[in-house]
Amino acid sequence: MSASLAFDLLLAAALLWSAWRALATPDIFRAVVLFIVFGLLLTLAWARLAAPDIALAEAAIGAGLTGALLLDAVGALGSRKDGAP
Amino acid sequence: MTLNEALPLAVLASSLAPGLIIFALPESRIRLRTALNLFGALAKLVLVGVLLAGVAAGEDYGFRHAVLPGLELVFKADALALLFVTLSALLWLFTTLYAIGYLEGSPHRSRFFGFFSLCVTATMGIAMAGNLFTFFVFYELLTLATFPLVVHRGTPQAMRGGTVYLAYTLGGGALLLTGIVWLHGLAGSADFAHGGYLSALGPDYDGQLQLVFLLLIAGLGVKAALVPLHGWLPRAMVAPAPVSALLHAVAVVKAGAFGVVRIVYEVYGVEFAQSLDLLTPLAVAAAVTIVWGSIRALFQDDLKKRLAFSTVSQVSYIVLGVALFGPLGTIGALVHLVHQGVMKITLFFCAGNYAETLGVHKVSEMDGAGRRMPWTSAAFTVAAFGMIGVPPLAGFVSKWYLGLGALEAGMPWVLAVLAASSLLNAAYFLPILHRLWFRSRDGAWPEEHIPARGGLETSPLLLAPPLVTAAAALAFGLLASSCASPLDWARLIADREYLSWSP
Amino acid sequence: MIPLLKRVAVILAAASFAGALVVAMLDLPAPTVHLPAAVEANMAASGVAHPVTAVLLNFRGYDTLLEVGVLLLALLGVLAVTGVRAAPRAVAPAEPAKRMLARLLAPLMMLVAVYLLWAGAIQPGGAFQAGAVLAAAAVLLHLTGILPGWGAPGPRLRVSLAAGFLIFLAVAGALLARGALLAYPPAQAGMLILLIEAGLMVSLGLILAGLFLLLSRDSGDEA
Amino acid sequence: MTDPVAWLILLPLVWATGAFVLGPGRGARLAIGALLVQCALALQLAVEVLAYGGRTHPVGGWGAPLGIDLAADGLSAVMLLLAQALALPLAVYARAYFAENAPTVRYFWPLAGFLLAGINALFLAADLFNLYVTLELVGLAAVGLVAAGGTARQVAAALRYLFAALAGSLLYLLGVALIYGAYGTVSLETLAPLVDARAPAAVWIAGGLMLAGLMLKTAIFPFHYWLPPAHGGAPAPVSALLSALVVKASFYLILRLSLDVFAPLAAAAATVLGLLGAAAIVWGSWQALRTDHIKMLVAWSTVAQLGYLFLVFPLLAPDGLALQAGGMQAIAHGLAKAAMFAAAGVLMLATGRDTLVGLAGVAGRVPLTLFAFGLAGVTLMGLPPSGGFLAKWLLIEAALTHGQWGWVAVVIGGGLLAAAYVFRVLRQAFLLAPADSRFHPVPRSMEWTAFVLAAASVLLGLRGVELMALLARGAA
Repeated sequence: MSASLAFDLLLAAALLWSAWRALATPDIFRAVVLFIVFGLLLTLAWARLAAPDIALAEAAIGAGLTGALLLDAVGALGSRKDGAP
Repeated sequence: MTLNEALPLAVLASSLAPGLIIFALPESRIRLRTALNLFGALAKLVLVGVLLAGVAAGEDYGFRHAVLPGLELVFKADALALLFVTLSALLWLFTTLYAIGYLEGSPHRSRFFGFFSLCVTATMGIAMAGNLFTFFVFYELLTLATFPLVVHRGTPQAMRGGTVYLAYTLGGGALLLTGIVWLHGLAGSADFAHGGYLSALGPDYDGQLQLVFLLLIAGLGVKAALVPLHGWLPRAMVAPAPVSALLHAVAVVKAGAFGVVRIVYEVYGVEFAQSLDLLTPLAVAAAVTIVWGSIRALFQDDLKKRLAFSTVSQVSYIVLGVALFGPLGTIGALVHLVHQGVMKITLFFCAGNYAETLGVHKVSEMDGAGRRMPWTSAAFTVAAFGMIGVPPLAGFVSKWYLGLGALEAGMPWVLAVLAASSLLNAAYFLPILHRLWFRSRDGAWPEEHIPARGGLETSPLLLAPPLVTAAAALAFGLLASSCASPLDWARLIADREYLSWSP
Repeated sequence: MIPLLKRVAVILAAASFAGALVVAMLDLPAPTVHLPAAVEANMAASGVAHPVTAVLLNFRGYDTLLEVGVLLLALLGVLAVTGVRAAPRAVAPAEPAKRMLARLLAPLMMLVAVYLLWAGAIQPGGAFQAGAVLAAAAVLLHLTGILPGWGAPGPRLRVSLAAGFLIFLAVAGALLARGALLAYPPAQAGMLILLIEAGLMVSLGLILAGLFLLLSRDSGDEA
Repeated sequence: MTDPVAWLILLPLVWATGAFVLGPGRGARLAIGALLVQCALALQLAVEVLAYGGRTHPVGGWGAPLGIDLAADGLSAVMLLLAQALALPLAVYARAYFAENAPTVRYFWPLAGFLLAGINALFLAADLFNLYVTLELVGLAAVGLVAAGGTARQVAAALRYLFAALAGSLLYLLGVALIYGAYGTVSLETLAPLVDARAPAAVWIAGGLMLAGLMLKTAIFPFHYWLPPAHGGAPAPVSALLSALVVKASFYLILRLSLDVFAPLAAAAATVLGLLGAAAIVWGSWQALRTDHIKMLVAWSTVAQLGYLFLVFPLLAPDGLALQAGGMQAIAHGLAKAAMFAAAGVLMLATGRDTLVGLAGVAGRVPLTLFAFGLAGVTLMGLPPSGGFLAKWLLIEAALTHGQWGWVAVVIGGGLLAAAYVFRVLRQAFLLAPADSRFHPVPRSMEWTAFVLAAASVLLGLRGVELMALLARGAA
């Protein structure tokens, strides 16, 4: 087994794991963090598939922008909960 | 488009166009609405007159228009169609006059007359349909256009009547549609033709054709009020009197009966239908309906309901005549189509007059009404005697030919049915006449709306139509043998129908 | 919490579906049609040197046109849902060091964006990526309190949001009027594509930034 | 302006963007003007296809499989005609509607423009991936329109709709990816000769995934769960557009794919699709009979009527009857449903209530609208002389020709069920109004557009010959 194949398999496993954890975890904040991790892993995967264009877009939009928005939403949810009597 | 193509369309348009305009009219334009109604009715009569003269001289009037590849709307004004067209056009005029008087001052008259005109258009379409597809189009249109009239009053009772009416007629329509599409698949898009067009299919299809016949008759039987499909008719009597008079006594039930005529004579062909053993069961169904309807009528105290059950019974005379294998039965059936219409509309007009003038709705409230309303009661009496079959009234002529037809067809049991029916007719009409003329009134009328004034027992618009139609019932009987009588016309049709196969 | 049984069932279903997919993929014969060869053969007429850009803006430029429409539509959806809002609240400014960093980084990111756009003609990059970097710069500025969130966009902002798409449409329409939709004449292809991409970069950057700036809670009316 | 095909896509994109630039609530006149042109273009295309057969437009001048082709044949010409013919009166209606209900939907015009562009592009696409893009365009615009009302209920319905639409798109996209993996192309024209019944397993899976995705978007039973809240809850012009057009788009795609490219695989699913259609008719009608809200009733009726479209699949045959039935049903239902939602909008505006009970007495107050509702009902019931009647006639004939009796019973029974729920409304309308009821005046243009649409759905039944001839036109 070559090193690159091992890396690919590891990457695939990590992708599946992060996706599953993001779905299954009950804590929203953790789920969002896992989602961002998933996005970054996906960026790596695109890069490994020799598609740098898509890797770039995934990093910027999939992980960055979406992640920031989700974090913001979690924050808003938290503040609303705190504000409630 | 030639003139001969345009005339049938003009007959349709003469009620459709006024109807559509009337829908758009505001409630307050009473004069214009009345003018449109009368103009339409008179124009239709003129057109029908032209058609009658032409058909008697052997002209062909027809119009075709393809709606889908292989599917055509066909209109054909042949002798049979004109029998029904003439009847409806004449009675439409009288009913319109009556309705104008009847609905004076009540709300939603634009809507009423709009749908009323649509109903007449649908009836004309049914009469002039040249193939089953066209027939079905107008048959369903008639259902839709009558519903708003049945529920016109907007009371919960009217709603219930309307729902029952719809359930029956739409169900019947579904059966009819199945049968028609089935035939379309077997025989293609064929026009109605003397002697039918199905006998060419060959013996392999006999079973299917019998089944289709059952579907078609069941579908038509709902409107023709064949027992046990008649349940809607008495309940639809919640409608205003002109609706009961023209539509439920004449147009709707006749549409069903007329469909049976077309199916037996011009789709299957009477000889082919006989060879498939279809006619005897039809005759039995009709006989059962005749007797059952009369029996039920005996026990109704509500005048309109009694008349409704009487309709159930009387319309089946037409079906019975069709099922009698031979030209005399055919004549009896066709002439009864006209005679029953004239007599029954008279009875309903009179019933409406009693209700509108005196508030009398029940037989038991009619004591002494003959003295208060002699003209109306005279018309009622003529029509009732006609229904019983007393010579020389119109009803006698129909029953005479039906009896002769039964003997010709070798079905003497039909004579017994006719006799029993006449007895029953007498049993439910004579008590009414007795109350009208020979009992005296003690106390006031239930609800006297229109007082007697200046020798007139009720408003002239309500009085004239029944008098005219009663006179017609008398004339059709007395002058039956003259030319241009309904009987003469029925003979002409029977000649043409049977010419195609009889030696 | 999902009951255990349901969870197992879902996992089993997903696993068997994935298994079926893998088996089916391994079973695949070589594709009948070989498009990369066709792309290679027509590169010269495409007006650009990078095959991905050639496919995105030329060979399948129509898909891209519609996709830009989808992005604008997404923004429209957000605008429609967020409804009428009062002027956005000012964001609490971040610490001076962070703001300093942001002020420094933002122009740099714009520069990177322009470079990505320019480079798209010959190597990976292009309007989408450039727009994404621009949007990231805007988000950064917003998070440090320099750029306020958006309320309802005014006329000038609406024009800028739509400009890229409108330029694309105008080019497509002009080309359609003289022949086929988006059929560039080879001589002007490079120039037209660059024009389209430049417009797209600005508008896509704004659209992506807008998705954040409209939805971010700082622009919200909750308080 | 030679080729109507590409202009039919560009034009709505232009006015949609233009309306966005103009700002919230504006762009109605722009849209109506452009829609007039679009109607003319669709008519021109229909006439040309009828005369010369189908045509393709190679976008970018490359031609498939390297580039993308737009293709117009009889089926797409008919659908394009329907889309423009629906959009124009609905635009007139919407203009009056939003003038009455001032700020409810702020970006209606740009969203509607994108929706129409997506629909036109979908009817013209001849490329599996391009179809995905058009599906996204249509789906997102539709979700946006549902959400744009802005109330919590509408946003919730939109979110549910969004998930269904996205899941459908993703399933479809996965299928497209598998097809590309198997054949190396996504052009329908190139694929058609390659796909046969001995296709590799991946192609069968792909077909199944795409079908499932499209069924989700069409909301055929049991995937209908998202439709009633979305269509029933949206503002009336939006409901009309969605029910009349949007669900037809994904149905069109299923039909198109199972007629051309996937014909060798489609037979396997035909009976199942037919059975789902039958279930949809029964279930949708039943729910329509139970609901107390006018617009929910109309929305459930859409669920039921979609069932008829799926009855087409088991009956597809070279005789073309079933295809004609499908085309006729799509058009007739489109017109009738648009009319019905438009009429429901007027009724709700006039009575100020959204329940059936609140309708008592409207027969005397807004008779034209009630008449429109009734006419549309005639089409849905399949009573003559409507287009719906011809569709049912053709369906029954096709079923009888193939000796498949069960479908006949479904069609007939479905018509009776439709009658039952339509007359629930009409009955209520004929009741006497309670003394305390108030009626608001309604703009005439709203009443008339509803009526025109309804009348068109009925009169269609008198003139189907040209449409059927157009439908029978294949690709050149």
